[in-house]
Amino acid sequence: MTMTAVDGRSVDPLRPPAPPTGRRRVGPGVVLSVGFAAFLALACFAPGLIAPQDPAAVAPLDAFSPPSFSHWFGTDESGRDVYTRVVHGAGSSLVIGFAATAIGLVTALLLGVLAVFGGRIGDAIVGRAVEVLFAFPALLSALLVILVLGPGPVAATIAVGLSTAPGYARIIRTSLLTVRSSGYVEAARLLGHGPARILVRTILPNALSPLLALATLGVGQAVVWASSLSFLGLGAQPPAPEWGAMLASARVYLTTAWWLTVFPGLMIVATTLSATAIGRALDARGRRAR
Amino acid sequence: MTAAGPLLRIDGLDVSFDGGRTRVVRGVSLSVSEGECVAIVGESGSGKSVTARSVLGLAGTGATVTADRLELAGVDVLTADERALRRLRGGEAGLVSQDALVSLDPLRRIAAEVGDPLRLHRRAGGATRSDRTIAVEELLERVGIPRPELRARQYPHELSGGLRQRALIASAIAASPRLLIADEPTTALDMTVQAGILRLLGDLRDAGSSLLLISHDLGVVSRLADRVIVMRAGEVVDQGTAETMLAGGRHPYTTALVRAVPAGVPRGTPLSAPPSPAIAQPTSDRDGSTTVATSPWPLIEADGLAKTFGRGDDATVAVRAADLAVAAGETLGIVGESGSGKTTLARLLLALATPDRGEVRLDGEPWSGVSERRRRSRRRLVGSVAQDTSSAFDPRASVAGVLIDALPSETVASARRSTATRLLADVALGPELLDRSPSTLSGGQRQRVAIARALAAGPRVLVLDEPVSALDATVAAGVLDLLDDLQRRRGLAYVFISHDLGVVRHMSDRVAVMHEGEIVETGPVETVFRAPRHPYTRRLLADVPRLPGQDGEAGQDG
Amino acid sequence: MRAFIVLWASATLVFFITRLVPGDPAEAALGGPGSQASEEAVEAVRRQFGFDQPLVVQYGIAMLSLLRLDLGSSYALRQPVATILLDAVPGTLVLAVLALLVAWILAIGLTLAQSQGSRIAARIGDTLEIVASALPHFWLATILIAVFSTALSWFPPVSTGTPTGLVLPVVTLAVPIAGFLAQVMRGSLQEALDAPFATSALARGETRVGLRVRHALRHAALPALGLSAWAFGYLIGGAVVVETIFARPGLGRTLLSAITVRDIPVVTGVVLVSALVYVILTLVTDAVTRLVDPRTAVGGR
Amino acid sequence: MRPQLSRSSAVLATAVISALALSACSSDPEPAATGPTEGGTLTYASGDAEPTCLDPHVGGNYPQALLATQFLESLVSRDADGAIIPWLADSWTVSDDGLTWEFALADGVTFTDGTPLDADAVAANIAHLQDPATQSSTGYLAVEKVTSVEAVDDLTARFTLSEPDSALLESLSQPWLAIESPAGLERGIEENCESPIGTGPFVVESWTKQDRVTLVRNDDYTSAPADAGHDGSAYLDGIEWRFIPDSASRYAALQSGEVDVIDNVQPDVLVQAEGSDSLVELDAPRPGATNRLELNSGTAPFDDVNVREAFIRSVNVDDAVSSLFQGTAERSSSPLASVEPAAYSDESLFSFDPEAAGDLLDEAGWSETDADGFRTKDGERLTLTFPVSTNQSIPAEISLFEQLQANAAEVGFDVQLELLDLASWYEALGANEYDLVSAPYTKVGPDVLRILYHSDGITPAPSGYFANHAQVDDPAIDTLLDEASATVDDAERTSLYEEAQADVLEGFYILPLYDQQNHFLLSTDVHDARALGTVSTPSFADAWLS
Repeated sequence: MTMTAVDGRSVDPLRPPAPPTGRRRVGPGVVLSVGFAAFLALACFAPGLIAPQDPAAVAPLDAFSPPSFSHWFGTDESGRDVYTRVVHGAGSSLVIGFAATAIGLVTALLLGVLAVFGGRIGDAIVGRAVEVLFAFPALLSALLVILVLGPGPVAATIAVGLSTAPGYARIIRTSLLTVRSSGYVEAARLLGHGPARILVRTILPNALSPLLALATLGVGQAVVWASSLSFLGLGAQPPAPEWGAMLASARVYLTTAWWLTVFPGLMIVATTLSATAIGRALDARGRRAR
Repeated sequence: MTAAGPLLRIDGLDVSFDGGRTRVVRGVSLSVSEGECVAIVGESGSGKSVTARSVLGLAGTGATVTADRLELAGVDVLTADERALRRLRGGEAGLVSQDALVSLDPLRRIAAEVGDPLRLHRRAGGATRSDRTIAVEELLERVGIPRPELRARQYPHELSGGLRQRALIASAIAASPRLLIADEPTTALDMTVQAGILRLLGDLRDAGSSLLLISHDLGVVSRLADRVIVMRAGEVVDQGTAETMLAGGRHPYTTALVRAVPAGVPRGTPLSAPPSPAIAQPTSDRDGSTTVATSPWPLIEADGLAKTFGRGDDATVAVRAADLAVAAGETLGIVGESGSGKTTLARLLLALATPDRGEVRLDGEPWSGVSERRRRSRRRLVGSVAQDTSSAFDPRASVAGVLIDALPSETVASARRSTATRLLADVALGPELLDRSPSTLSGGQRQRVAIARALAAGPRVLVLDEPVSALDATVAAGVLDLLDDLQRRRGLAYVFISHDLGVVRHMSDRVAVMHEGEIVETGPVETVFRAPRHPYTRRLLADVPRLPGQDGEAGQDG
Repeated sequence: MRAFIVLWASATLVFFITRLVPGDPAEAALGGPGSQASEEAVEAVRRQFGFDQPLVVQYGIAMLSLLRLDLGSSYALRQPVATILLDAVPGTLVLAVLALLVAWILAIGLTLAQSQGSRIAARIGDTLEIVASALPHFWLATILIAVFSTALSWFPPVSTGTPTGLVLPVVTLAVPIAGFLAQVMRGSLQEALDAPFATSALARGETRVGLRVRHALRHAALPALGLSAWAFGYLIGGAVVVETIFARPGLGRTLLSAITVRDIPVVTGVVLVSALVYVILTLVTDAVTRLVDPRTAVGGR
Repeated sequence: MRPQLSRSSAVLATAVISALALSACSSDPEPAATGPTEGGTLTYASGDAEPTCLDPHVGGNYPQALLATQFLESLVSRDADGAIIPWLADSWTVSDDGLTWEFALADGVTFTDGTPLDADAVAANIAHLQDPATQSSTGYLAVEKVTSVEAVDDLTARFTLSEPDSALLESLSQPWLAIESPAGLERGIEENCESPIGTGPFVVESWTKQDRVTLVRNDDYTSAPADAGHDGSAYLDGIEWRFIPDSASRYAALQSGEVDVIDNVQPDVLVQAEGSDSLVELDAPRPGATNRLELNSGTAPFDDVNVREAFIRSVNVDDAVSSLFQGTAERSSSPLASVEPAAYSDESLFSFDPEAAGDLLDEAGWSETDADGFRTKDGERLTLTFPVSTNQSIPAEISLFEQLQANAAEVGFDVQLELLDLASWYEALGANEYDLVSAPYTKVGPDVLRILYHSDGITPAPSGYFANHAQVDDPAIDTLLDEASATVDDAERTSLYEEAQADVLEGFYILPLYDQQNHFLLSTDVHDARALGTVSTPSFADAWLS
């Protein structure tokens, strides 16, 4: 009795699609991405090493200098060094990205577990809850959270996190269902293992491994969402050099000082690209292992 | 186009993937003449499918195909341009693959799939949609699909497996190709359906079509083929007329293939060669004479078991009123077609499902009626081996991990690894596999690990649900021998479920025939097979593809 | 029924979220912050809107008036919320529908272009998709305006009421979604092209183009179709930014300005409308999916 | 119709506040000799928030004033030198005790609904402003001292005051006290908000929310103010008043010719536009208060004058203003805009001197420094909360605050900038959760000082609103302001206000930054647009398109 329900709708927005070709080796893209990720890690934990200047130090008379040898990425409207700010901004940007993703995943996990192990009623409740959450588009729910908490990075992070939760919840539910009905979970039951042990030792580890890849993708998306909130004036607070906020404030000067927009923008895109590449590589490896 | 030469001629075909690193077909030569049926037989990985597909220039992406000669209907396939190839595909040679559920586009109606070749090859009746409708209905009728006007409008998933396969054949023959390539056309179909498809292919051959038949199953091939080619690891190892091949051929591999078919081989006779050393003496008569003492009552018994899924109009009765009992050292075979309720019965016995009515007793004590909490400590008495070995193991665990996890919790930590090694040895696997991931093992190895896991807990009953159905014949033979051996040494009670009558007959002491959730007939295996009482059993037996000299009557007395 | 539950749950959620909003709703109702309403006026409004009632009663009243399709009156605009929404919805709907269409066209084009086999094309397309889906709307809009309005003068940078005025906002919204759709489509297109039925089709003499158009594209479209209701929500969210930049009237701007002045009835209205749109769209995509995929019509066992 | 004056004389004659840029445009291809052309619709793009009600009586904010200037008129106006000039009122007299004012209204003026402008109409308008149901804020405050208005005859309105109000004329000149048709007011707040009826050069035809207000010419227009370029109806057929909130889009729309005039122009764009020969700049300094930081003297740490001075000495406003505003704004050191004749400034109080700032902090007891370099006292960090409204502060201003934040950090102030939306911002103020704040306030005349620095302004209204953000609570200042308000004599009044300003400055209650300034960019096709001398809103009554 095989379950052959091919459900086209079960594909979720955040589910990483299969790589375009059956690449097996670690491609140059992945190597570059890992390199960039290492750079980011350095920027997060020891920004002073690669950008010794003070990101908040203003020099009004040096404002709007284009990229040069002394200012690689130019300076902004207050004469602050854009390179320094971009490096020092990695931390707060990624904290938003990671924290938002973590909030989304944890919420989703709770929903997913309730759906799968809460019986028929639990599944129905979660199913509706996910639909309701889906019915609140990401930016809309973000604005609602801000309505309650007031603007700021914490609200933005929670908002972005919650708005990604339904997508993750669906994937987790599917993943949990697949794992729960798999031969090896059945085998564990037949060996007389208790439900708690099966959940913790067998189901969760296997159901959550695809999420690792997803999470890396989510981080980049969360940074992008948070930047939109900054654009609307509801995100990070100055002088924190958060990328989204930098991008949002630089937009005003686009025609006169392109470098203000381009470099933070490149960081966001590069982060998303490398996160995606690494995420896919992890996912592919996971699948191969399975 | 010449009537003189063969329709298909292959000389020295080589196919490789990954830029030549993986050679899957080496120096294969064969030919098919007009009206001839040639069969390629081989196990998985033998290169038989790739060979067949190369004929149509469809060896797959990344394939490198070279040959001294590869001609279809007088056209050189290797040098033909895309347009010429398209004329060949469907026009000169039609392809029927395994499992029409995925080989027909699930999103298109039967009419579209069957009518496509007419349109593509500008065949008569292909010009307009309405003409095609008529032509398609004729084709469907020709392949024996009742109510073609209804079926044409339906989608593949709405048809039964047999009808689907017929529709796939209809689409392959729509543009009247002279050659039909049938790649495992009956695999995964029930016996009775399989027989019908083979009859249809036979009819087509009789009507003048040439047939290139690809199968892993000598029994299937034996019905149709004029000549049989045996492939192994990309090479042709043996070939000849169907009769010579079925008699064992010239090559030892052919002999092993023939030998591995359990149909009619008496209980206890090893199917694999060389025989497992553990089996000292094959015994043909084992009625009540096991080496381990039988308990006074059956180890596992079921009384009036019934299970229905769904409710109201959607209700499906999976099992109705099943009674059975299996004693230590005994094997009860359960045979039936897909959907007959075999698997549900297995799940009821394993207490993975709760019966609506009736009761299962294990070792004389209630089993189905108690809470899972109370059942848990006794679960180790019942082991299970399932068909699907690919999802049977935690993807994150090694073989050692799988086995250690299955050991009783009181096993001393230091002894666990050695116990795992011993378990592997019990299923004839070496300790070097301990640290491998099950996913990297072959299907046969995986099934042995699954058996080892089932044994780890020290069970007295094993429920075996199609344990060898996914395995190649020679591999399956080894696993069956192993099971036989284990039963003898440990006095295990087996519930052995299979759709394959031959396997069941070989393995079982008693057999129960299931049909639509009901056990229609039960009794000692030879009694049931030789003198079936129920009409369904009779029909089932009639449809078994047999190797000449190995049919039911010939196997008597062993 | 399912749709109704989703709507009811959304309404309930919004009701309680808006009660969590700090500040006195009565003051918000009196022209919001910065106004100098007298104590008596605040009291009067409190009674008028029932803010002095227990929460449960307020909730009951709110739900009953929703049943009568009464969304209340805007604090700031002194108009029925329904009127405001009716003015705002068409603009956003046109924007979102067009953007979704364009996104589909872009995604299909990108997917087909990549499936032609060139590995480099696939890589470039892959990167493009990720970049596209990682572009913040406000950034993309700025670039588009700089290039197509300021430099090339092809399209107006703000809404003009003419079709040309729609081009840039639609493209801005469509590109990131196209990136998402293409990523999903490409995966399933490749799956379809690798499927046994593709081999069957080729073996019948089907052309490579025919294989894509008649077979694979439908399979590729399925998951993207499932994404469309979600994508529409994403578009409505994006509309907040895009409408601000391109000075288009619509739901997004209505919401943003309502939030700025704590105009709770309008916020509630916008959220309910977008939930309604989502629900309708889910029904539509489900119906379309059933059309395209007959298997779902029967309902998987 | 008067002959069109040459551009440079127009600046003098019509007292356009700043047609400086216009005059810079000597290469104007359209010499004034050709005269104005009738017809055409001007498109104006506003970056200010869209009003929620077009009647400036209701609430009363700047976006309403911008629009109302096009279709409503006030009793009096003000010219570029700050002198009050006749408008709907031809002349006025005030009794010696300053408690009775009589306004003689212009004859033959009708509202666009046909209602004649008479004394009853004036009375109805003041009553409307004072009616709590109108929810008037700005206008309500301005007529607080008016106890009654009666019609002496058809065209004479007599205002009776509870106490003398030297600011009455200045107040009445503002768009928030414009005179509307009484028939229009009677339609009720909802309808009147949609289309207020006045006597102005244009009439509200329709209002498409979030998009535009369509204004058409009032063909019967007769009531131009005394400083207008011409009498009679406008040259333009109408105005499309669009709301384009995003500054970059607004500028792009101007460049592409979608719109003819934009407001709220960013400094860098102004600099860029200087080089353009298709764009003209119109600068109009706003009256009333300067842009300034208010230091909350009501709570610690700014309850200590030394800490206030230390903060003011620690920041380098000059460099920040010049880098961010690139010459488009002048540094101010006065509480009042430089266009106010009564403005008093003292640069010496606001020089950048971090060392002195440090000493002051030591003196005030903030002598310890924590690991992050911030000053502490009794283990508590010297933290300043600075809520910023993203709806009211333009990006350059927010950048300015960031620079000040960085400056102050050098001395040891931990300035916490909080970017908030309008509602949250008001909430923060209402909850007294701020140490620094920048709140623009536009009002004609020096009386704005009373609103901003009189201790009466500390007590919040029930909605939490109050204007004295610096929480200046100084009896001496209160007395000066009360006296000035009651003094009719100009010179005496000015000197009282100057004294009050000096007290405010010397008490370090505020840090003046720069003059509030309206920056408009116009396509060169637009001629003779000007800003009114009242609150610098643009008027297109004389404007024409070439």
